[in-house]
Amino acid sequence: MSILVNKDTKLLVQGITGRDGQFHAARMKEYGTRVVAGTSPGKGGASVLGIPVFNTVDEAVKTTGANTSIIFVPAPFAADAILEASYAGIDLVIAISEGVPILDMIRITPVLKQNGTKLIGPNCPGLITPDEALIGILPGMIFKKGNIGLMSRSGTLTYEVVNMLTHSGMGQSTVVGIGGDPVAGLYYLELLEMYQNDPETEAIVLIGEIGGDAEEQAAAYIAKHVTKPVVAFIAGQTAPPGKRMGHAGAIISSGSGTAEEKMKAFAAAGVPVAKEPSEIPQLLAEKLAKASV
Amino acid sequence: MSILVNKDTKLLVQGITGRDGQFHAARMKEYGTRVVAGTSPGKGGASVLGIPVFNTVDEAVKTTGANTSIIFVPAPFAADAILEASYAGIDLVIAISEGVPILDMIRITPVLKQNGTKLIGPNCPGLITPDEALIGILPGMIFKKGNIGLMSRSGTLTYEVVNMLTHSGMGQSTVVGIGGDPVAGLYYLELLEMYQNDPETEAIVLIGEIGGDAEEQAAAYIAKHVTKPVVAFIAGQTAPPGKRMGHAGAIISSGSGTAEEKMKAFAAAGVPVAKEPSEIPQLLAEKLAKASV
Amino acid sequence: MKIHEYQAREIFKKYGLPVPNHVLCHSVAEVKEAVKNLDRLVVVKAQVLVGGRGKAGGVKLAKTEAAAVAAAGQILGMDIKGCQVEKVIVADAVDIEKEYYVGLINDRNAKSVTLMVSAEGGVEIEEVAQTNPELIHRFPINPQTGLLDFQARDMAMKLFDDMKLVRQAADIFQKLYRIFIETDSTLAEINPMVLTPDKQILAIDGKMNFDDNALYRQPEILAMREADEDELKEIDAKEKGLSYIKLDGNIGCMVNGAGLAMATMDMIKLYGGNPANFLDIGGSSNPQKVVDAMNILLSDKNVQAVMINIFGGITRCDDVARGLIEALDTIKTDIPIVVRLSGTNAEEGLALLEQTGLPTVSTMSEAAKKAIELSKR
Amino acid sequence: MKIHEYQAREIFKKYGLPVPNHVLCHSVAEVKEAVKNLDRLVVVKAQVLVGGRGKAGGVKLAKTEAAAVAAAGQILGMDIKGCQVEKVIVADAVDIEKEYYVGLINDRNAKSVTLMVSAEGGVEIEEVAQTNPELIHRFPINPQTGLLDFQARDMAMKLFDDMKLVRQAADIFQKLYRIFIETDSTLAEINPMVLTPDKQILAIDGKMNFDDNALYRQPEILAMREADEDELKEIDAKEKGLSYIKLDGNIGCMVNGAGLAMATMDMIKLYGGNPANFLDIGGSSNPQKVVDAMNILLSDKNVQAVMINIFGGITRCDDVARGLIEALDTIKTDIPIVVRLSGTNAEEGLALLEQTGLPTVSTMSEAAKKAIELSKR
Repeated sequence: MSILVNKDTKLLVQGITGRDGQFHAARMKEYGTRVVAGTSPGKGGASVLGIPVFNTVDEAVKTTGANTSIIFVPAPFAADAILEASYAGIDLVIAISEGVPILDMIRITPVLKQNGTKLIGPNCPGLITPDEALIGILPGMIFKKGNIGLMSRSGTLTYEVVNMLTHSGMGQSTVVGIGGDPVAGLYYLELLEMYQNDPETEAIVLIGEIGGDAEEQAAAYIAKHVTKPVVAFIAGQTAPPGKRMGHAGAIISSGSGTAEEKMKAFAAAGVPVAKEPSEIPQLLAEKLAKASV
Repeated sequence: MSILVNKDTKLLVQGITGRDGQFHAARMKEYGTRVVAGTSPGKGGASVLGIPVFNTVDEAVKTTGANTSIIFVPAPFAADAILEASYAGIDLVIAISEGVPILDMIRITPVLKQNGTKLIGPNCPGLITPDEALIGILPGMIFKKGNIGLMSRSGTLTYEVVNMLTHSGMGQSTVVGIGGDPVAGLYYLELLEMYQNDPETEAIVLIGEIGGDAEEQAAAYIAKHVTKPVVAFIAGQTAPPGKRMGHAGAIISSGSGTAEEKMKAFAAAGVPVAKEPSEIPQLLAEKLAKASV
Repeated sequence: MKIHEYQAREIFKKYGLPVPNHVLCHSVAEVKEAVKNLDRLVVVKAQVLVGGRGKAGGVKLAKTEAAAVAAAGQILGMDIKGCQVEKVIVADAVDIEKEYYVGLINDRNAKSVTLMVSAEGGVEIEEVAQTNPELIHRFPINPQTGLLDFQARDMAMKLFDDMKLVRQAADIFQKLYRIFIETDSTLAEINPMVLTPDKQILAIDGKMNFDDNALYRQPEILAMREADEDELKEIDAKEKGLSYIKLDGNIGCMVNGAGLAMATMDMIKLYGGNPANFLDIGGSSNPQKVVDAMNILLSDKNVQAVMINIFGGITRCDDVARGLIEALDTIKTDIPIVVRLSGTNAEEGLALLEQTGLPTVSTMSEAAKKAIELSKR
Repeated sequence: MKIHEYQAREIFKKYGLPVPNHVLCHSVAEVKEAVKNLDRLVVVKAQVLVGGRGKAGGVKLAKTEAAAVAAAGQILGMDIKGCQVEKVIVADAVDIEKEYYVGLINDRNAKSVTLMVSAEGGVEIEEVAQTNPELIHRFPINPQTGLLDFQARDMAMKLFDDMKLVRQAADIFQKLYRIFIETDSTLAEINPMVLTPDKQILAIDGKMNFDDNALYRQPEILAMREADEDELKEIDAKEKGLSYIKLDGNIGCMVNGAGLAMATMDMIKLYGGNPANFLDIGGSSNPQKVVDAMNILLSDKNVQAVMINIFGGITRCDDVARGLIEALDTIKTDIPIVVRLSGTNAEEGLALLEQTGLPTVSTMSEAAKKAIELSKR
């Protein structure tokens, strides 16, 4: 099982002839991901690392049956690339591109919904189901197959935590980097539901950050719907409060998005919050032990 | 039965305090239509002809349970009024307003589809299920309850034909004026399907006009899906060919939209076309006689 | 509403479409000034609102000052399908490697704006549509997203292989779509769009029509209106609440409702007559409207009989009859008139009309036959 | 990116929002010129990019030339939350019957632009949000339709009963939405929007922030940027591929990744230290980046120790170590530095670093403790 991606995932790389696209296509292929196609308008018919390149996503999907796409195109063109994938019938799009304008994301959101396309990112490191499919820029070697589901708004902080889990012998079912942008695709709630329903996931790690109220919402959702053990960590407890968007920023989140509030919300939902990343394996072990009683 | 409207239809009149709105609200009420509410921003709380007036469609729907709306607001505001009805959960909107910009209609079309709202018009005379509900500006006295379904792009030409039917003893199930605008709501295909499925409708009259290829499409649909007798009439056989929209106008309709082509299409579908409106009752009688053999 | 090519070019330029330079001239003298020291090939083009000017000799190439002036002399004042040429443009001519067609139009079936492109550009695009419809590529644009980059690129790839040209063309499609939306167009065509030997894509000729119903919010477009005589009549009629189109026959018609008006014309033809016009007076018994309509109708010198065809609906026939009587009082004419009233209170109306001495009937067929008969006296 | 109130006022005016007139002044002399023969009430307002200027005395009413000049003299040069006031506007003061709040913002939850309005306008809107959230009305705008007329009217009806005012306010909401979309705003506020005794609605103060990621397509907005010293440092860092925010502590941090950088700061705090900054060097082992980062970091005179925290992922730790060694060669400093390397090839990296003599550790906790210890020497 696992969630979202597995050994049957057929991946398309949009922007495969670019520097990052080519580099990470090679990494993903090495890891064992089934990279079936790439796109690069004007380079259709070529081949990169033995992967056929198409002019359009539509052609790529029709020819190779790709069902998942990863996007490496520069930020100004990322929203259009996501829509191209969506209209071509791709089920899951992972947008790595960093610096996508917020209004671009707002504009494409209802289209993705209408087309039934799932999105992860933008500005995210991607996701991995260890030993099956690595889709993103995550360092494959630190992951280990197992039963912990992990989702995070951060990149290297995720690797830090995963590294600790792996060293503690706790493998992962699927690890998802949801990205740090204000308006993004799949978020905690959708992923919590997937992990809850995934028989291979036994416990869940949620890595949050200050800003917004996604963690508060996740806490409320967990209290209501998640029976599996969850452990959380919040980065940014000491971040300066001045860095937010005027009055309305505070108003909209109906809370000020501080780490303190988020930690309080998790506490209220019975989710232990690690004081530092190195505590996470221990907290998980305790939770799992209790759950198996 | 009948289609679209009947004695249970609860009608809202948008623009009820305007000259036309008030006049026709009175007519419709006189005819027996259940006119349950009107809207006119700023006049909420008032009452016109005993009909309560609301500021917004949303309030009107929540208070009175209106499920159908007729729009008398001036053309520049018509598209917004249709959307207001749609977002408030109205099932069927009839837009009488004449002169609505085409791009306004194009913009609202996908929204109506998403919201599941049916539209008739704009620039249409409305529809009637005789003795049950008159929704529009049609002259109620010329209609008679019966089993002929009639749909038309014209106004007075429709009355002309209905008058002949009524005088020939042929009553009507539901008569729909779909309006003459290039981009409009329900059209022949949708209505043909409804008439075909309506047990009360025994035969169908289709009144077409030159321009576009809706009649050709209707003919093809009839040949394939309609088992009930259909008789057609096409206005504009002598209309000047110069009045069309450049190259693209001809190209897009994949045919030039002439009366001749439309009549040929109906002939091919086995639908008799009346040479003049007065022939219609006779053609219907013949078709019905054949069908009952 | 239609505009001239030079006006379409100006709109195109404003939105950044690649259009060769041109100068608008109203006289041979202005052309002479424009082509002083001519050192390049130019094309002199008649500016008229009808098609087919190329075949009519309204477009001429010139390489010298003298040739350009001579061409302008031939074209200015020329009659093209009934339109007198009052303006020409002198435009830079370009070398053409290949011609393409690009058009945007309101699509009744798709209920959207549809982009059409073809590698078979030039004036014969209508013929292509008839004989090889598969050579015209269509894409209905979702109004909620507009023409997305990848969609514009997909359409451009149907015309070009070279990615540089694909991007140029895609950019043109998107700009043309923006023009279409922002000006409430009903048609925006580039025909031909050309590829030059040095791999530039240019818009060589443009055609734009606009939605009359949206002119209230398009003051800049409205300011471009230059109607000919027939159109002025139609516009004048529209301002009076009437819809009028002149035809070639001799039987004038005055009808309430567009569909009924067309059916009336058809009926006249069916019984061997020839309608002189389409005239819809809409739904009102206002005598002034009848007077206006009658004046417009009779200003056509071909009219030999008039058929008034009214179906009373909400408006009752007796009210209409009173309006007619009042109106006919002020109109003095020898042209015979037949009146048909039907529908609500038709009998009362016909009774009222007896005092006028006009022949009255109660069906369309009778009215048509009577009008034809009267026109032959 | 933030802009000053006077800049927001200029944008508002361009889009037709009702804004009282103002004059921008950089000196008392300019104010004197602006208020010559003053015959009306004006308000002199400090132009700074931080909030709370009213409470700080940066906003003063004046009825005479002398009073206005005196007010400007007090305000210009004033320090408001660390910002020195270099500009004021002299704006026409208006009689206020009631104050309202109007704001548009990118809404993370609704994934849309959300319109917020409240009859409780003025500076205390944040307090209202905390204590009486029901007094703030929110409407998430569907990006596919924009703010429809009836929706704008519905929201305006929450503030006004009089339909004339409803229409004025609805028009303001729609124009503000257009501004928001066309300028890639992240925040567009009118606070307060006021009703005058003669029933006019005016935008008295405006605040706008913009999406840094969209500045590439907003040249007019970018041209408005006036950053203060701290922001210039942040912008400079951004251009070097770094993300830097200055804080008040004494332990400088250099980390790869934003989340890890925040967690690093938290860790320092957890063990009793105080971070001097947030600094994310992103995912590269480029020595130049390390040099740039170190220079920015050390330009803060408060820094007494530096913690470098790198988790090697795709970028291998041995490569990062080589970059560090090269970088530290060019940087001469007495400030103690502790390096933590973990992840891919961490051991190789740590071995390479031995030659530098820098203390190295392999966990974040150790690094934090060591940095704190070093800072106290």
